[in-house]
Amino acid sequence: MTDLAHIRADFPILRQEMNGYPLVYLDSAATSQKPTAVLDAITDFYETANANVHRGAYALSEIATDRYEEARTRVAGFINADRREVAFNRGTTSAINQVAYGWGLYNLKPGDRVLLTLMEHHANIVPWQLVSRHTGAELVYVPHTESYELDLEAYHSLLDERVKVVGITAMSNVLGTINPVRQLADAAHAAGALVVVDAAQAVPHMAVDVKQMDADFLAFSGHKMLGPTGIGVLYGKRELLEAMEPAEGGGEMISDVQLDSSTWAEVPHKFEAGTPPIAEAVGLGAAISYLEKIGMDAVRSHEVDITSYALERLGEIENLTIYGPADMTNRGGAVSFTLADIHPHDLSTILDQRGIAIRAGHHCARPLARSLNVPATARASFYIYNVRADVDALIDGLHEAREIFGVA
Amino acid sequence: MTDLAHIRADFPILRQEMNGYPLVYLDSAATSQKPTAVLDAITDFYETANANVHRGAYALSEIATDRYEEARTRVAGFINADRREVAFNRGTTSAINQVAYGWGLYNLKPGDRVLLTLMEHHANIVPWQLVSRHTGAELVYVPHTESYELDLEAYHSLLDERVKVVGITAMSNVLGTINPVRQLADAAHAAGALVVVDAAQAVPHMAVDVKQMDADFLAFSGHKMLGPTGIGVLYGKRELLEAMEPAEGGGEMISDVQLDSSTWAEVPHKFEAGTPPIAEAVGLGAAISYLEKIGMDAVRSHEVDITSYALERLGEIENLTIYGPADMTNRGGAVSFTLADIHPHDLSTILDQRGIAIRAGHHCARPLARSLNVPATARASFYIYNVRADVDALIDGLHEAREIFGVA
Amino acid sequence: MSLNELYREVILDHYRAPRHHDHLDSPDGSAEGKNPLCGDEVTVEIKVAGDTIVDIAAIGVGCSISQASASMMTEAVAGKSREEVAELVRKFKVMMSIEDSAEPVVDPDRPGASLGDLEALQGVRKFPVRIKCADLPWITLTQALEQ
Amino acid sequence: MSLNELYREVILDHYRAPRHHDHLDSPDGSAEGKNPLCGDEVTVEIKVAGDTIVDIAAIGVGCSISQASASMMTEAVAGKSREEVAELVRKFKVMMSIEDSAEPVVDPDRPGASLGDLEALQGVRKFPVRIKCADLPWITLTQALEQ
Ligand SMILES: Cc1ncc(COP(=O)(O)O)c(C=O)c1O
Ligand SMILES: Cc1ncc(COP(=O)(O)O)c(C=O)c1O
Repeated sequence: MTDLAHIRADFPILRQEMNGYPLVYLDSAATSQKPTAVLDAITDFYETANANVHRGAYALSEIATDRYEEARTRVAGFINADRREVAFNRGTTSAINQVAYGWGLYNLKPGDRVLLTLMEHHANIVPWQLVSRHTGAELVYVPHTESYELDLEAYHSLLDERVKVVGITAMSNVLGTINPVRQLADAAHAAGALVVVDAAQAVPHMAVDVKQMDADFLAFSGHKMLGPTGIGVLYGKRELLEAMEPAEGGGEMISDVQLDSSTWAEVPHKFEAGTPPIAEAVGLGAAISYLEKIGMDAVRSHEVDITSYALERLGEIENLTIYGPADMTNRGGAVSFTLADIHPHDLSTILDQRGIAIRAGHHCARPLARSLNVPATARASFYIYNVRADVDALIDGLHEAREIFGVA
Repeated sequence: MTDLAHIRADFPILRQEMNGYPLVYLDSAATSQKPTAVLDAITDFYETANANVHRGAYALSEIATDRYEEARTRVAGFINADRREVAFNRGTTSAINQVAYGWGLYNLKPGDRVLLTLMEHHANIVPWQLVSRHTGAELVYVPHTESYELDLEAYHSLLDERVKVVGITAMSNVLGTINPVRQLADAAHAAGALVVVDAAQAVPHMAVDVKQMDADFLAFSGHKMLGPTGIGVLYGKRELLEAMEPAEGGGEMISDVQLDSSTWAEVPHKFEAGTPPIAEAVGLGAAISYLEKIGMDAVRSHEVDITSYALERLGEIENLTIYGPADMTNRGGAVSFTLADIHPHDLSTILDQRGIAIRAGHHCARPLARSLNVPATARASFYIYNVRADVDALIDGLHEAREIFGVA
Repeated sequence: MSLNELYREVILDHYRAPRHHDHLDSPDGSAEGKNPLCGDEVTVEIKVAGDTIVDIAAIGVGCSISQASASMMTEAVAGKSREEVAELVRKFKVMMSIEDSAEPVVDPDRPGASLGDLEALQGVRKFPVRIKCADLPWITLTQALEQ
Repeated sequence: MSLNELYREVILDHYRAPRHHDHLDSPDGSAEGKNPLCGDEVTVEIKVAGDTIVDIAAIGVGCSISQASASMMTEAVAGKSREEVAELVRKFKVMMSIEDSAEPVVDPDRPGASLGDLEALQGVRKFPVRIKCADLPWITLTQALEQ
């Protein structure tokens, strides 16, 4: 399914050389590259429409507000939400902190539990740790199976009445595992818990429908889905957002400010304190248009194709261990591996000399790294602009690493 | 001092027509326009250097990290701080919330007081209200005098041992008043309180030296100083940042994450949870270079010139009331006013028809609006790209408003 | 978009001398509306007898459009039945292009032709930022009626 | 920038068979260093008699560069005086271009010429992302010495 190959031309950075080789960018799980359409939308906003939003009674401000709100509508449509259920913020991390401080800080108490999976990114762990310090709630983790899937049995047995929040990554940024969010959410709801979905890896790579998932809250980042840095989304069910307190306070999120207390603006504005990331929202809107033009099903099948090919080729290398499901039905395009006793950091340096960018480390998921019992893994991750030739380059580079390290 | 007139060519949006007139943008206190140099820096970053920062062991990630950290160094130099004292975030609002949640939530207790000025923007009020709900601390306000300056006598008498934090705007976004931060900080420190300076209006418009101010924390936004939206700065004295807890948790701000608690990365990274606004930091760096090339003294004297001229011309209009100091020695380029019984919102509409963008409302400072006893004011605010002809256009528009409303 | 279309004489008159501008004694319904972004505020109070709005007051602060709209609304509403008021609200929203209507607009330049004095507000339609000013008292009235 | 300059035989040898890799009994000083971004970790333990580092251990996990640097460091440091170690640390940092030096560099291609085996690490200099890997054990040693 290399029929996406032509879109590489839309990504200026891919024309670049790195260490004398054409750039082979295999780190889209960390951040994606940006098509010209997104960069143009941002520049165009600043050159023709820039003003602060929701504030001015003049035409330019109205134009800016319209563009900003159009982006919200676009985001809402993309995940099948109502536009009032979509609040902009800085990124996934920021969005989850907002839930932790806005909902957790007000509702958790000693004895309560926050149930997380062991494959969570730090973004869905540390905010709950911080809020636990203030509330006395306790964190509990669901392990994964030997085939790198969530241990459903353990999940169900941990899901008792003490659990008030369940935090789930929709797609692991290390293992690639796609979790059965709907099934997990049904059980959580039956147990009386809210479900916070970290969709930082899911939304960029597959069709996500918040209603189908029945997520209570869901967070993702613009920069991982062809959009700019500095923008993220918190989705929340309308009635939950309405009941929830804002985490951050400031301008634009208020209805009235008295000396010792304030009342809040309507959702979603209540969750957008201060000047929002306006041009970034516009850029994210353009990224979504771009993805919608391709179609999320085409995005997913392109990634299934290239990831299958990567799994196959990596599987041919001796002493190479892959951490993640072998089957494409429940995994995305992030492939973590180790090669013999070569440290991932060394692999990364060797590949980098061939212009190939992969990640090495714990990928902001140390609890998972400990459970896998590897201090670090190498990770190649794919997106719409990657082609099979990128996988071939990776494989060649790994063979060179074997030679350098004298690995059989 | 119209020798900045040539720089108008650097701002593409100023070539635009609005309602058939050349755009006269007099709302820079809400957000500034952006020069081409800033837009180019952002696009160039995405086209040649885009990767996540502090994460990759490959060359592209190192290039991205260097550009991001260069921006930090530039910001630090601009306000005379050490680079480890500069944390990036979403904006002034976000930065002050970080102090409220990171310092206030851990250190304030019932009986403690937060002393604010009545001219604070909601950004330096609402976060303290939110944190007071959790800590039981109390908010107290320093009024202003009839000449729109801070009431120093009241300040000193309110500054007792109960006060743990003093929040001061360095320059009011409504009155234009420049507060004597150093003097206020000395008194606050003598009383054992920390000083949080809202420099959202000061840093864009005058030379700010955190050491000279002796600010403990200081916050400002990129978008008001020629930079992009989605980026702001929290400055904090090194030892305070080191002792302070992070407000947000997530990736990149940790040293280690265990299941139930974590340890933090070194300052300033501890305060930068998740993927930071990377391209936005680069854009802010370019904005600072641009401002430094002009020189902050030249920026200030240009604004003194144009604001004096505006005050003079506005003063000629009958029944026009200016809210703010008459003298340029302690005021910036934000000029709030009302004209007879014409509502500011109506003034704004009438001016807008002539392509003139001003703000009407409470300017995110309702406690101040109440103390001024006006539900709304009109505000014209100036920046480096404004010229005297912009003031003339404003005056002509106000005369039309008088005619339409039949004001003598 | 001429400012004269917006600031008609009758609007300025209502702005400066708002009708039904005193609080009612023991109203049957009341609601407060505000537009936090521009600061417009209006309180609507109603007295109902049977199905009829026998008295109404609108007290507020804000721009000429919101205050004139409130004042003109009180005149149009006083003495009308709930049903007539509902129809008035609907027509007003159609005039402001807040709601679509299936009815053919007889004269597109005068969509408020059937609204009497209120027609003076139809110039607001061409100033989209100001539509919410004109609409504020009507939203608030609807809330007061729902009580 | 050839990978052969980075991954010299001696580096891979130290990586695979690290010297002084067992914990000391009751060390006089110890420190833990880690590089949170790539996960390298090293613990340095020292035994001091008078002014001399009589024994040293470096135990850790991480990439070949950090672990080889740690291992080679233990060999270079064992038996040296505090002053000699300080000079070694300084020379190492100069070789890595972490610190500037006023001394003329005799051979710019071999800034580590005076460092014996450690010279093998000078290839790291050309891989800026990896310098902090090589430096980690040395920072940790300095901390252990300060106790
Ligand atoms: C004095 C002052 N403080 C704080 C802010 C808030 O800044 P931001 O909206 O960028 O967070 C503003 C601008 O709106 C301001 O003028
Ligand atoms: C699964 C997952 N969650 C959360 C994040 C954090 O996203 P951000 O850094 O944009 O806040 C990431 C990416 O780093 C991720 O992969």
